[in-house]
Order: sequence, then structure tokens, then C-alpha cells
Amino acid sequence: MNAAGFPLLSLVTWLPIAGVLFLMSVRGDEETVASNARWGALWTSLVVFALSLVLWVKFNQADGGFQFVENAAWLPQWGISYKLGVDGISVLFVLLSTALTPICILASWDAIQTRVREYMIAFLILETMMVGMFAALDAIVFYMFFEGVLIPMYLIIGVWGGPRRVYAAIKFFLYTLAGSVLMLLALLAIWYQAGTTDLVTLLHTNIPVTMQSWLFIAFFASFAVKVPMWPVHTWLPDAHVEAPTAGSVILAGVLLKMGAYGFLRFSVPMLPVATANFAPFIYTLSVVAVIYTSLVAFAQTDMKKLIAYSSVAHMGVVTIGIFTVNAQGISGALFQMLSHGVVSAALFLCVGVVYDRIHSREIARYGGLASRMPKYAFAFMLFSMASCGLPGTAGFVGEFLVLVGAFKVNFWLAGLGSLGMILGAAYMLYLYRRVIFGVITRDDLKSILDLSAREVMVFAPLVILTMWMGVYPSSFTGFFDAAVNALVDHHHAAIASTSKLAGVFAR
Amino acid sequence: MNWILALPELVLACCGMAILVIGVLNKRDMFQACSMLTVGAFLLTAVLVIAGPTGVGYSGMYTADAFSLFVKLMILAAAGLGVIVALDYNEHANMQRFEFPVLVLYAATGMMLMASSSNMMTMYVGVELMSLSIYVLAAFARDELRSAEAGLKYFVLGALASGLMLYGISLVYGFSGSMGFEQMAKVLADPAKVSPGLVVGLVFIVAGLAFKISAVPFHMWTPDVYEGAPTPVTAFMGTAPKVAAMALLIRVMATPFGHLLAQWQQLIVLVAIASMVLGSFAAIAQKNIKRLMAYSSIGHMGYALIGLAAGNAVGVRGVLFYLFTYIFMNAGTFACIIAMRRKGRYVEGIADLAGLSRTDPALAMWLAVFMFSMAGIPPFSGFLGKYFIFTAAVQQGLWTLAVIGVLTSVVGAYYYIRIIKVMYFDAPAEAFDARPGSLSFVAAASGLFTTLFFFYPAPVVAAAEAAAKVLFR
Amino acid sequence: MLAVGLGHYLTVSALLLVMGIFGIFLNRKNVIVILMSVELILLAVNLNLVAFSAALGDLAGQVLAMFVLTVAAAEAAIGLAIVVIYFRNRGSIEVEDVNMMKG
Amino acid sequence: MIAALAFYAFAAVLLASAAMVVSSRNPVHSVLFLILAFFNASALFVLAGAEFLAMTLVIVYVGAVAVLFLFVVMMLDINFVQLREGFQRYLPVGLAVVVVLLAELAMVLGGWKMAPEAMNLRFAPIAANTSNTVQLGKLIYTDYILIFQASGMILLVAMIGAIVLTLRDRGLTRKQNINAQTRRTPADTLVLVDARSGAGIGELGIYRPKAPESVAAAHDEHHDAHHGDHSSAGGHH
Amino acid sequence: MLYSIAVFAPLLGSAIAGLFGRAIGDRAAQAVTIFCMILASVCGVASFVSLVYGGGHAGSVHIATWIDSGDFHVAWALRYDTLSAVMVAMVTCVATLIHIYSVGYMSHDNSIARFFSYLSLFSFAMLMLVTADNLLQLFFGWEGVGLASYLLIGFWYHKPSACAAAIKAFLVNRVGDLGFALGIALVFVTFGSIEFSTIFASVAKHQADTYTLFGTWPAFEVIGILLFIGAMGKSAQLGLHVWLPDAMEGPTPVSALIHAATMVTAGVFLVARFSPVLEFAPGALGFITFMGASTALFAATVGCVQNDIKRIIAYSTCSQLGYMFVAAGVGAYQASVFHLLTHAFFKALLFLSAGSVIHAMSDEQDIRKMGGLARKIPLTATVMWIGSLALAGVPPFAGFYSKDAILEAAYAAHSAAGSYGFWCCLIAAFLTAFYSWRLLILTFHGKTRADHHSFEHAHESPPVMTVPLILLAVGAVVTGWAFHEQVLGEHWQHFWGAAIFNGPANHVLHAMEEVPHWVSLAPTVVGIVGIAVAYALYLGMPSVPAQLAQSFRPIYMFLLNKWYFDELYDAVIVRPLIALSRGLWQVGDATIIDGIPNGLASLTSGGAARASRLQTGSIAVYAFTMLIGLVVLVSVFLLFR
Repeated sequence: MNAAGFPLLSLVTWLPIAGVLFLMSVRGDEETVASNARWGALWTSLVVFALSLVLWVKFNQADGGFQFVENAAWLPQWGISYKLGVDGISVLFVLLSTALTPICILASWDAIQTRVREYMIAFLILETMMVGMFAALDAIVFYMFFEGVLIPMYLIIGVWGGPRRVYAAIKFFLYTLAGSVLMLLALLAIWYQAGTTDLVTLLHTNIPVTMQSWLFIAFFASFAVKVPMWPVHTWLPDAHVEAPTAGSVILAGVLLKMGAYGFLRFSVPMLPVATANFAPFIYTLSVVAVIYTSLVAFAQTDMKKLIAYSSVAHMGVVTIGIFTVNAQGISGALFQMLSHGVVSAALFLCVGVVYDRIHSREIARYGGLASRMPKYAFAFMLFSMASCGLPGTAGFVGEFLVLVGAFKVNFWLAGLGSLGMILGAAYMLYLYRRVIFGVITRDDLKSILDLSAREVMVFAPLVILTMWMGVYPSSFTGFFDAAVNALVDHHHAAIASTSKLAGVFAR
Repeated sequence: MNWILALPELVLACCGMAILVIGVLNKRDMFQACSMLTVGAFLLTAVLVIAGPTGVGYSGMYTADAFSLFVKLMILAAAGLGVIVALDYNEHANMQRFEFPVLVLYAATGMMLMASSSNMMTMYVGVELMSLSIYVLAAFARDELRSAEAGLKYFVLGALASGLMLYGISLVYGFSGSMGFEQMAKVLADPAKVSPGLVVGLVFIVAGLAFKISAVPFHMWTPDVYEGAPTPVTAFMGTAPKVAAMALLIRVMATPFGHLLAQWQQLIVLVAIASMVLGSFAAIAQKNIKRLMAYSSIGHMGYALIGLAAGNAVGVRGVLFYLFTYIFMNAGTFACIIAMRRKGRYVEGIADLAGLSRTDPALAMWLAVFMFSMAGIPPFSGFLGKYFIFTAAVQQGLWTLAVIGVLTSVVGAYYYIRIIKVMYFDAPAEAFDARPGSLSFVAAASGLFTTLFFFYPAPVVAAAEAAAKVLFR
Repeated sequence: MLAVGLGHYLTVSALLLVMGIFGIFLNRKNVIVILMSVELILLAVNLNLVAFSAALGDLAGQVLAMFVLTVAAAEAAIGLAIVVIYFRNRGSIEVEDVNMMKG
Repeated sequence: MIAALAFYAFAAVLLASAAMVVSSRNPVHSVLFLILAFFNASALFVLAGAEFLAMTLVIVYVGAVAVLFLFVVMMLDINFVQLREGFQRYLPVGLAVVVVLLAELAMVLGGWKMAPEAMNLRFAPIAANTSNTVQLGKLIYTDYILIFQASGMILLVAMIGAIVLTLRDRGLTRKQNINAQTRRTPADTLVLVDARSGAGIGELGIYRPKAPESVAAAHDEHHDAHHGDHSSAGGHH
Repeated sequence: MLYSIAVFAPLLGSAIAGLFGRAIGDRAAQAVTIFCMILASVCGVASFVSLVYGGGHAGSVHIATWIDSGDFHVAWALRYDTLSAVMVAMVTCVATLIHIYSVGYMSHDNSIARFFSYLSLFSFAMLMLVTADNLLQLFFGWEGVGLASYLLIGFWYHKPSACAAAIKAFLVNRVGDLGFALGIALVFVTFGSIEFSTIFASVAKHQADTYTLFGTWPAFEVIGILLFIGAMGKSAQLGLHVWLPDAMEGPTPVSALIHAATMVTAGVFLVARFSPVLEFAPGALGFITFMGASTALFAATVGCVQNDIKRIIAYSTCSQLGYMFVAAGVGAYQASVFHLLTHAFFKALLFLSAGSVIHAMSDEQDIRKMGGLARKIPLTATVMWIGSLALAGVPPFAGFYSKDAILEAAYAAHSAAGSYGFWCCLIAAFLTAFYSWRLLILTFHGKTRADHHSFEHAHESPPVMTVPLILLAVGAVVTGWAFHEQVLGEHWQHFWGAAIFNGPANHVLHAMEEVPHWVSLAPTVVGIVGIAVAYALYLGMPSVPAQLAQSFRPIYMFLLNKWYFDELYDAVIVRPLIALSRGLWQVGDATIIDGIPNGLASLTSGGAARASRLQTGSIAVYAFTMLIGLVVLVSVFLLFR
């Protein structure tokens, strides 16, 4: 049943909470507590990451189903159980979450100086929520983790954020909550329909066609906000700008993936007919997102905001890919999610590096950093290029696969959806030019220091991952290929049976 | 006549008299001792409730069943917490009189009667026993104008409400020819033959009970009374009477009027929607945290009514479960509010909480937990409560209700997270005085319950389900 | 016409109820008058109960009416006590003055 | 026939006095009209065959409740004639509500008929040969014992409530504390001072017990601190 | 193996120089990269020789899988056939020479390691491009050279113009790349694979496929057009050419390597590579011819009036690329690639010579401020003359053979597009000769117009720069006649193998031999006429050009401003987009989209205030509310029961 031989996923999910308990038990003056909190959180997250690597090693790539499944009675009479497991679609996101958390903690090492313990606790709780959400195989357990993410994130933005943090935090909270409560209703309806909340069963439950549309809308409300899709994306720039660096990293790296993951986990497999019916609508929104937000990104004067908008555009590509419902589209979307998780996280870290030094995110405040910070310039260049989809970097593979997938659907979908290639390059290069190139004019920049050893440690894994994912993506696509194929086959079979049914009725 | 059935109430009432005697005869300040005795009496009663037999007794006036058992335990728990949170407050607010716990005790007795009533008369007497005690409690800080005003308002409106309820009872009696729930159920078995008089009577009864649970449009007293009454009384009023009245409403709707579901469902839906909307919107403008809690309770009762509107065992299970989680959140929240004492003076402004996370991290954390829970954010217990409520609505196809419910919960979430914002994001204000152990205990116990409940909710769900099924045999 | 039936009692009771309610709307002076209006409502209830009891040939109505009387007396006692302490604090029991808390 | 006439007469007076209760400007008049209403209602009870209730109504309401009302109304000494501007502001709404409610009740009550199974479900049928009081007595001590006890508790609560709210240990009532009196020594209270001529007592550092009024005033804030030991030098409040 | 070394050695050099440049120092970085390049060129030439002359077998070298997704499989693999091998040999050789040249040219710069790393990175990407076994890997190289060119153009990042030019180059290329990427997707949809061998093997099967886009077309035509859009971007064809002149902001070796010899010819390479498919897409080929011809003419006209020495050569490059596309468009891919080869040598030579001039003149690029430099830098002048002669198509220099072949092929195609191409190219040939000599005369001859100081200090470049010049000059002289016969002759198939495919209906190579005599002579003649006119105008009557410019001012300004392409794009695309982006942000996002939640929020708080105003505090009002509520509920109940 469980390839690891012990409840691996539960351990990975709940171990950070053990870390939280440890952090809470630390006593002493503020300095001791802070230092203990840092090290405690780092070690916890590293252990969790090491544990999660077991998934990488032991995951059976040929199996398109769920693995490492754990099941415990929770509310057994009512069809709800504590069930965890991963398939090809989710396993890499678990790894992404566990990998980004230590990086975030490391990135916050010096940047966070107030209430360090609370900060680290929030991050560890966040890790539990993220991992749990990707590993959940029960709709209600999923929802609990999905929503639970809001709490630590709200605090992270609100307590350690920038000047407009309150507005951003509340906006973030309410926007996502408003979407997800409707999803809760949809989950309940599905539960009522199927009598269970076990996702594995639900994936093969036929839901009446008329109901599908409504459920789709409800799910859409939740996931679209989380992705975020145009036009419900405006919480994202605000949240990103105000969040502390590590908060942005997690937000961009993992939280945005939750929406797309939800589409893949619920909307597409469970509601095939509605998926097919709503696909054009999603395409439209996604294409608008790609073009619109890319243009808006171009106009930004704040580095983080620019990258935040670029995230929206990239996630637009993801949603296009998901709703093409073919192997390339979905694989591309998944890959794009992973690569965006790494690349945008890295870009936010890049912003964080200079923000820690100068305490400004205004693009105009910088210029000419290349001469003082060559290592930084290199990393920034790599991630910028990955962001605009240069082949050989992580960003390309997903984008191109989505392009192929979209092309199978429609030329214009592919063409317009790929305009991000041009526009993305435009704003990223423009950003890079204004920050890194040029001549240093400000005095404080003349003495700015290049990446410290700690920062190099933060960036090194991301650089390696970015290159690795670009050059040898099969080591990642291999994980989800089987699952994606199964998903696509299932979808087409469902559509075919429905249309056959419709044919019967038509006669 | 199986008088053993009512043993818990009888014992509790006798304990009340004993405590009264002890309090009167002792010259010393007996407040603390009487309070502890009262809590002990509650515990004893709880044991009796659990151990006691079930059945119908007192010529059909009184029913002890799984439903009443579940509700009574909630009532006793809430009342006990209410007494505990008062321990410290009353000392500081010059209210350390032994009558306080006795009144709480008699209110609880009334509530237990309500929970067990299977006759309009038992219902009426139970309601009045509870109400009269609480009228007095609301005005307990008799030298405070706000408390007196709270008592006055609550009393005048409460008297009006019970008058209306009585009129309803009289109509129902006249048109059905009986006051026993079971007999009425037989008379009303065929909805087609039900005369409008009954229905109007039903509306009057609903109005009277809706007043007790502060559902719109009978909610008007709530903010003022919550604000004016001494805070421990508010804490008590926010939990136990609501549970009892809601339980009574459920029993009345389910047992005698169960066959008229189609008729009263619309009524409950209207009231629920109005409560949820008003509860979530009006709270936003509040600056006093007790008033805010009042609107919050209006909203919460709206959610609970969703379960009733579903009109089946699933719905009632949802309501009971919801109330179960609610009493702990509420008690915990009020424990935190009572802890808001600065230089010996109690403060109630939301702004007074500014930066609490710096000055008193534990208190801030618990209050944040309660706020998130009330907003229905998982994994806190409040989410599970909402979850079971909405399950029922969805199952019954009450989509309008469900959608409005979840959307207002988002609006409601705004004012809850605003409190968290004040505590965590704002610059610290002056620290509060040291917290007494009793409040820390209530806050931590409720907080731990709220936080960890999701680990193992199954027994409570099972109990709630068993309770609900009794009503829908 | 002259035979007095249940209908007559119910009519009187309904009028009494309505007057009680109307009294609440009409009265702007004094909280005690509101209490008196409530007493009128209770009177209407009792009238109803007695009438129904007679019509149904069932004593339960009268029993309830008796309890209503008891409770009403208790209620009056507590109510007036509250009015008294309110007056002590505020120096007035005018309906419009009872508005320290609002919003 | 006579019963009918009596009914109409009592009902008319009842309604008229009820109208006066709500419309009278003077609360004392209201109370008095209320008493009149109660009397008439009790007469109607008698006509309906509920003698015991009729008596109770007179005793309890007229004898206790109404007098209590009267007592409070007069005790609170309110300026009765004062009328507020625009006090009839809510009249139209009130009228509308009342008219609608009345119409509805009329519609509903007109449709009364005995519920089909009601006869079989009667809980306590009225027996023809026993007096009303006896029947009620039998009922409340048997079937309704629980409720009877509960209403007793209500009265207890009312008692506690009334006491706890209104009884206060005013500083003006002075209890004799024999223990304190016997333990009293001259040294406690007696101070011998050489009085300079022309100097006020304040200048000499002498203070004396405050006037009782000021004690009472201070009492409102600190009534618990008052232990009746008034013979020691006052003013420590 | 040799082949792999040829491709990956530059990557190694680049990585070492880039990552450890600071640690090992500039000298070592140069040494490493140059060593790697030499190694690569030796291996490249060796593998070319062994394939074409040593009887080696074409094939492909599988390295690793790349992307696997459903039925989409792509591997990292090196294709080994004549076309690739030729390109590898050419690229490695030219790149090596330019590396060596750069040692001298960049000696005063302060980030030498970085420069060499970029150069090697570029070489690697270009090699990946030409050795790609599938379209996606080609795209990898394609974008890789784009990145490298971006980095190199923006090498002097402190110059705003360099940064702007770099971004412009990247973005304009991206426009083409979008078409390319779509083309790849269509290829996949059509053929089910993007591997060259699979595609070419199944051409017959899919010949009748159609694709609907503005009407239904044969799929091959759409593929051809889409891929050509990519090629247009990279090869700076009309419309997407605007980046090339600006790219001259980069150091001169960069211009030589990227914007003359290698990268810009990637488009031509792509077309040649895809000949098996394009052969069945006559419409697309016609379009290619048309665009190529137009570009050739357009760039030549603009080149005539420019004053920046590098820009003139850049426009010349643009124009020559047009020639190559004309050849490819009429089916003479061999001629096209041949011109590509010869052009690589003489254009690299021209750029490097120009670099030498600039070096000599202390970074002066305006030919109006030169003149008479032949005396000061005779070697440079000589090699530049050689290069220009080759460019102008004067026999027996390399350009003559290839250009002649192109014109013959265009004439021999006997199609409308072919004729258009022929005449455009003929006029362009005249203009080419004219502006080349205008450049030579203004730079090296006549009286100097430079200020005294810089003229006096003008000096010949060091040997490390001149040796590559000489080697390239040799190439510019000999490549033409050395390869002419093998590449275009009767037995071209022996040389090319299966690398280039001519359809059964394509006899253009044969027909070329049979064109009228005047057609063969025409380019030489117009070239000489052009030279003569240049002499007459700039050496004979130096005042006439200015007068001409004065009297035909609109035309002059039109040409001087490059047909106003930049202004057009600025007005039609760039500005509106920037305005749009501002608008979308300020109006769309901040006002409308955020307006809804913010409006809801204020509505909510307004509603909240109103709701709490209902709470007047008056007991009476509370009672009314209850009673009214009751009556309403009763009414509702009675009415809707």
C-alpha cells in the first residue's frame, strides 16, 4: 500500500507542527529566542525536505494512480476520512513546497528582525498547510488545508509586510475566502451526490451534466481567484508588494499553484462536460490575462509589482494548458507551474536581495548594479531569461508544451496565448536594464555589496533547478506523464460517453 | 409517573436553594465559594444527565431523550463557563454577590426544562424561568447606568416577546385542542387540513423564540444588551440561552409542527437570511467589541437557522454541532474580552486591543483563534460547524440560503480578521493588567478545544446525529 | 346574535391584544406604560385560554392561564425592580431617554 | 340572555378601560384603568366558567401587580403632564400595523373549528359535577406538578431578583455594633488639644466626623467599605 | 565524437570564463576560450572533411532525452550531415578568428573574461542551432544566439543606447520567434513529430494535409510561412530588420560574428534545412523570394546614404541576406547556402576591418570624419578592399560566384517572384557596389576630414588583430572558386548528400546553367558601373552628392531615415502599447477591476453604517421593529402559504 513503509506523507505534513511546538517552548531573552527560532525552523524544514526526498526516490513513475496512500478514519460514518496520497500531478508540488520552505527561511534570516519566533512559526504552519493540501485525497481534508493556508499567510503579510500591508492582507484574505466558500458548497454538493469525499472515488463518479455547470462555476470562483485569473487578479500585486520577501516567494512559488492544482484535481477530472463547455471561456480569460497583465507589468514602477503581474500572465498560460485537456497542454501547464514556482520565487528573492540593502523596490531607485554585483546580475539574468521562456531554462519547456497543446485546439489560442513570449521578454528585459544595466548614480549603490555566502546558498539550488529543469525536464515530466495521460484519457472517455448519451436522447 | 426523569433539574434546583441558604447565612463574602459550588452543582447535574434514563414523564410534559441530553450538556457547559469567567470580573466590578451564581443556576434550570419540554406549558415556564433570571443578571451591575439600561431593554422587549409567544400558544391550543407536542403532532398530521389559525399561532411562537436567539427582526435588543450587561453576563447570554432557545425552537418545529415543514420552512429561511445579512453587515461598523459580538451572534444564529430550515435530521445535526462549537468559541472570546482590563478599568473598544500580540501574545493568539474560528476558517472548529450546516442546506437544495450564507460569511470574516489586524498589525497600546487564572483557563481550554477539535470530531458528530434523529423518527 | 360563543371571546381578546400593541406605538412617555401594555397582552392571552378551554371542554387552558398569572406577577416584580434601579441611575424613565447605547 | 348582556357590558368596559390604559396621559390613571380592566376581565372569566381564575386574577393582579405598578409610578415621581414634541410620530405606522394584524386575526379566528381529533386528545376534560377549583387543584398537584414547582422557582427568582436589584444597605441605617462599642476606649476618640485663641479647628489639625449626608453620598461608590463603625472618627472614605 | 567536441567545447570555454573569470584572470579566460574554440574548429573542420571527402556517413548523435510528454518526444541530438557540417566548420573557423581578433580589439576593456564567455556562449548556441536534430533544439540554439546577441550588444551596459539596442534586438527577434514556435507546433500537429528525419520521411504522407487559418490552405504552406516569419526576425528581413542596424552598438567583433557571419544567417539555414518540406510549398517559397528581394533592394538603398561605417555594413548584410532568401525561394538552396558561406568570410572581414579602422580612429565611426586613412593603415585598407570587391561581386572574389549563381537562379526560375527577385537583386547589386566604394573612398581615400589629433594618432592594429584579417581575406578570395563547382555543379548531390532536397519539379540548378549570357554578366557589369559611379561622385566631384541630397531632399531624408521604419513602429506599435499598458494599469486595474471590490467594500461599510443606524437605542423603536416584523411574517405566511 505505502511504498515508504511508514506514514511518510503524514510525517512530511505534520512534522513542521512539531517544529512549531518546539519553537513555542523556547524560553529566554529575545535574542536567544530569535536565534533558536531561526535554527529550529531551518532544521525542521530541512528534515522535512530530506524526508520528502523519499517521495522523489520511491515514487513509481509508471503508475498513473495514487501512491503512498494513507487512510485513517476521521468521520467514517459520513464518508469523510483522513486520506493522504500523491500521484504524478501532486508529488512534485509537495517537493516544491518542502524545497521552497528552507529557502524562504534562509532568505528571511537577516531580513526579519522583529518577532522572529512568530514568523518562523507562521512559515512552518504554512508548510504543513501547503503539503497537506497537495497530499490530501479527501475533498474536505483538501479544503481544510486549502483554506488553512490563509491564516499564516494573512499574518505574514500583515505583520511583517510593507506600508500598505493591512490593505493587502485583508484584500488577500477576503478575495480568496470569497472564492473558496463557493467551492465549499460545490464540495458539499459532490459529497451529497457521491456519498463520499474520497477523491479517488470521486474521480470516477459521474455527475449529472446540468449539475456540472454549477459545480464548475463554484470551483471556478475559488480556483480562479487563487490562480489568479484575470479579472480577479488584483489582490496578487498588492499582496506581493506588501509581503516580506519570503512571503512573496511562497505566494508565487506555491500558493498560486493551488488554484491551478485545484482545476486539475477537481474541475477537469470530475466535471468533464462542464470543462469542455467552459473551456472557451477560460481560454478567453487566460488570453486576456496573458496580454493584459503583461502590458500592465510593463507599466510598473515597483519591481515586485512587475514580477507579480508577470506571475498572473504566466498563470494564464497554465490555465490555457490545463483546459486544452491534452497531454501536452496539461504536462506543459504542470511544468509551467513547477518552473514558475522556482523562477518567480527566485525573482522575488532577487528583489529581496536589493530590498534588504537599499530598502526600496522602486525600479527607478536602482541602475548599474551589474558593476557592483556581478553574481547577483548573473542570477537575475538567468531567472529573467527563465521567466521569459528562454529554451534551456525551466521556463521554456512548460510554455512550449502549452503552446503545442493549445495549437491542437486553436491557432489563435496558441498565437495569442504565446504573445507572452514577446511581452514577457519586453518587461523583464526592461526591468533588468533599468536595475542592473546603466551607470550607478546613487551614492548608496556605489558601496552595495554582492551576494553574501548565505544568499549564494539561497540562490544556488534555484539556479541549479532552473537549469536542470530546462535541460533535462524529462526527470520531472516523467513523474506526471502517466497521470496526465490517464487524466486525458479519462476526460475524453467521459466526453464521449456523454455525447453518446446525448445522441440517444436526441433520437 | 416517572419522576426520576427530571432528577437533574430537581437536583439542580435544590442545589440552588442550598447555595442560596449558604450564601445568606454566612456573614463572609460568599461569592467565590458559591460560584464554585454552582460549578460543582453543574458538574453533578451533568453526571445525572448522562446517567439518567430516557423517556417521557410527568404526564407527557417532560421528555428526556438523546436530544435533550446533548442540549443539556451544552447548556451546563456554557453556564459553567459563564460562572467561571465571572469569578474575577465580579470582584473587580463590585458585583461579588452570591446571588449571581444562583441566578445563573436557575437560568440553567429553566434552560434544561426548555430542552426537555414536550408541552407548551413546560416550554413557557422554562422560558420564563430562564428569562427572568437573565433579566436580573443583565441589570446586575445596578449602579451602572448601562447595565440598568440593558436590563430594562431586555426586560421590556422580553416581556413583549413572551406575551406574543403566549398569544401564539393560546392560538395553537385553541386550534389544535391540545398543548402536548405529541398530541399536536397527531392533530397536525395532515398539512392540508391545518387551519390558518394554527399557522399564525406558530408564527407568534416562532417570534417569541426568535427573540431569545436574537434572530432578525427580533434581534434589536441584542447589541444594546450585550454592550450594557456586565461582560460575564454577556458571555453567558451569548451561549446557554441561545442553545436552549434554539433547541426549543427545533423541538417545537420538529415535533408538533414537523408535518408543516413546507409551511414554516420559508419563514425560517427568511429569518435566517435576514439574520446572516444583518449580522455580518452591521458588525462592520462597530467599535465596541461587545457590540460586535452581539452582531456576530445574530449572524451565527442565522447560520444555525439554516440547519433548522433544512428541516431534517441532517440539518438539526448541523445546528447542534454548530452550537456545540459556538459555545466554546463564544466563551473563549468573552474570556479574552473580560481580560481587557487596564489599570483596574475594564475596556471594551476594539482599538484597545491594538498590538495585543506584542503585549500579551498568548491572549492575542487565543483571541485570534476564536476569530478565525468564528469566521469559519479551517481547521478550527467553527469551520466544521459551518460545514455541517451547509451540508444540510445543500442536501435540501436550499441553494439561495447556502449561497447567501457563504457570502455573508465572507463579509463576516472581514470584521473578524479586522480584530486580528488590530491585535497583530497595529502598534501596541498600553498593556492590560495581569490576567487571573480563571480567565486564562477558560481562554486556553476553549482555544485548545477550538483548535484541536478537528482531530477527532466524530463522537460529537455522532452524538449530535443521535440527538437529531430522535426528533425525526 | 345574543348568544355568546367562542367567537365573541376571541374578538374581545384580539381587540385587547391589538390595544396592547397599539399602546406600545402610542406611548412615548413612560416605560411603565409599556409594561402595562404588555399586561394587556397577557390579559388577552388569558382570555383566549379561558375561552378555548371552555370551548374545548379542556382544563389545560385554564391551568396555563393560572401559570401565566403567576409568571406575570413575577415578571412585574422584576420589571418594576429594574425600572426602579434604572430610574435611580438615570433620573428618568421616559421612553425616549432610554437610549444611552445605540448604533 | 342575561349572560349575554353581561358579557357585552363587561367586554365593553374592558375594552374601553384598556383603551384608556394606553391613551391616558397620566400613568396613575393608566394604572387605575388597568385595575378596572382586570376586574372586567375577571367577570368575563366567571362567565366562561373559570371561577378560580377569576378570583386569582383579582387577587393577584388587582391586589398585587396593579398596586405594585401604582406604587412604582407614584414613587418615581415623574412629571406626568410633560409631553414631547411629535410624540405621535409613530402613530400612522402603529395604526397600519394594528389594522393589518387585526384583519389577519379576524380572518384567522373566524375560521375556528374544533380540530377533528381534539376531543379524543383532551388532556384534562372538564368534569361536569366537580367545581372548577377542585379540578384545577387536582390537576396542578398531579399532572402539572413539575410545572407548578417550576413556577415556584420563577417566583423565587423574582424574589431574589427584586432583592438583589433594589435592596441596598444605605449608610443611613445604622446598626448597633455592641462589640465595637464595648471595646471603645477614650484614647481612640479623644484628642486633647491646646486651642489658641482665634484659631479655627482646621488650623489646629483637628478633624471631626463628617455629616451623615456626606457619608451617604460617598457610600454610593464605596458601600462595601462601610462597616458601620461610625463612632470612630469619620471621613476616611 | 569529434563533432560533439566541436559543439560543446565552446560551452566549456564559456562556462569557465564566465563562472571563474574573476578567479583565473582575463588572460587565462582568453586562453581557455580561444583554446576551446581552436579545438572546436579543428574538430569541426575535421568532421566536415571526413563527411564530405572522407566518405563519412550522415547520421545523428543522440545525447539525451529532452522533453517527453504524451506523444511529444524530443531529444538532445546532433545531426550530422553536410549542411550541418559545413555550417559547423564555417562557424567554428570564423568564431575562432574573431576570438583571436578580440584579444586585441578588447584589450582596453575591463571585463574581458565576460566578453569571451559571451562570445563562446554564442558560438555554442550557434553550433547547437546548426547541428540540431529537431526543430526544438534548433529553436534552443535560435534563442540561445538571441540571448548571446542580446548580451553582446548590451555588453557596454553603461551606454543607454547599447541597452536599448540589445532589448530591441531581443524583442524584434522574439516576434519572429513566436512565428517560429507556432510553426513548430503546426509541424508537430501535422507530422506528429518535430524530428527532422521523421518529418522528412513522412512528407509524402502529409502533402495533402490542410490547415484552416484565414481560409483553408495546404498545411505545408502555413508551416513554411510561420517558419519563415521566424527566419525573418533572425535574418533581419524587411519588417523585422530594424534591430540589425541598432545592434551595431555592440563591440565590433560582435557585429562581425553575430551580425555578419553567423547568427543572421540562421534564417537562411533554417529555410535550407527545411527544404524537403518547403519544396512542396510553392506559395511560401514565393513569399520568401518576394521578401528576400524586397529586403535586398531596400537595405541597399538605405545603405547608400548612411554615414556610420558599421551601419553601412549592417545594411549591406541585410541586403545580402535578402539575396540568400531569393535563392532559397526559387529553390536554389545550394546557392543560398553558398552565398551564406562566402558572405560569412567577406562580411566578417569587412566588419573586422571596420573595427580596425575604428580602433585606429579611437572609436570614431562616422565616415564623414575620416578619409585618407589608406596611408595610415594600409593593411586594413587592403583587406577592406578585398572584402568590398567580394561583396560587390567582382570576379574572381568569392562574392562573384555566389551572387552570380543567385541571380541566375532567380532568372531561371521563370516565375513572377523569381523575376521580381532578379530585378531587385540586380539593382541592389549596383547599389551594393556603389555604397561599398562610397565607404572605401570616404574612409581611405581623398583628403582627410578627421581632426588633426585623431588622424595623427591613427595607427595600424596589432598583429593579433591583423592576422585574423588576413586569414579572412584569404577566405574571401578563395572560397568562391574553391567550392563553386562542388556546391553548385553537376554533382551537387555528391557534396550535399541528403541534406538539401530538391523536389522532382525543381530543375533550377540545371536551368541556371542555361540562362542567357547577359544574365551571367549582368551582376559584374552593374557592379563595376556602381564602383565607377562611386568614384565619379565621391572622388571626382565631391560636391555633387551633397547637391543631389539637397535637390532630392525628400528621397534623401526617406533613405537616411531608413524608410522611417523605426518611426513607424514607434508610432504604431511601441507608443500605443506603452500608452495602453499605462491605461490598463491605471484605468483597467486600479480603477475598474479594483473598483469593483473596493466599491463593494465601501458599499458594505455604507450598508454597515446604515444597518447600525437602524439601531437607534430607543426601546420603542425596537419594539416596533419586532411587531412590524411579526406582522410582516404573519402576512407573508398567510399570503404565500
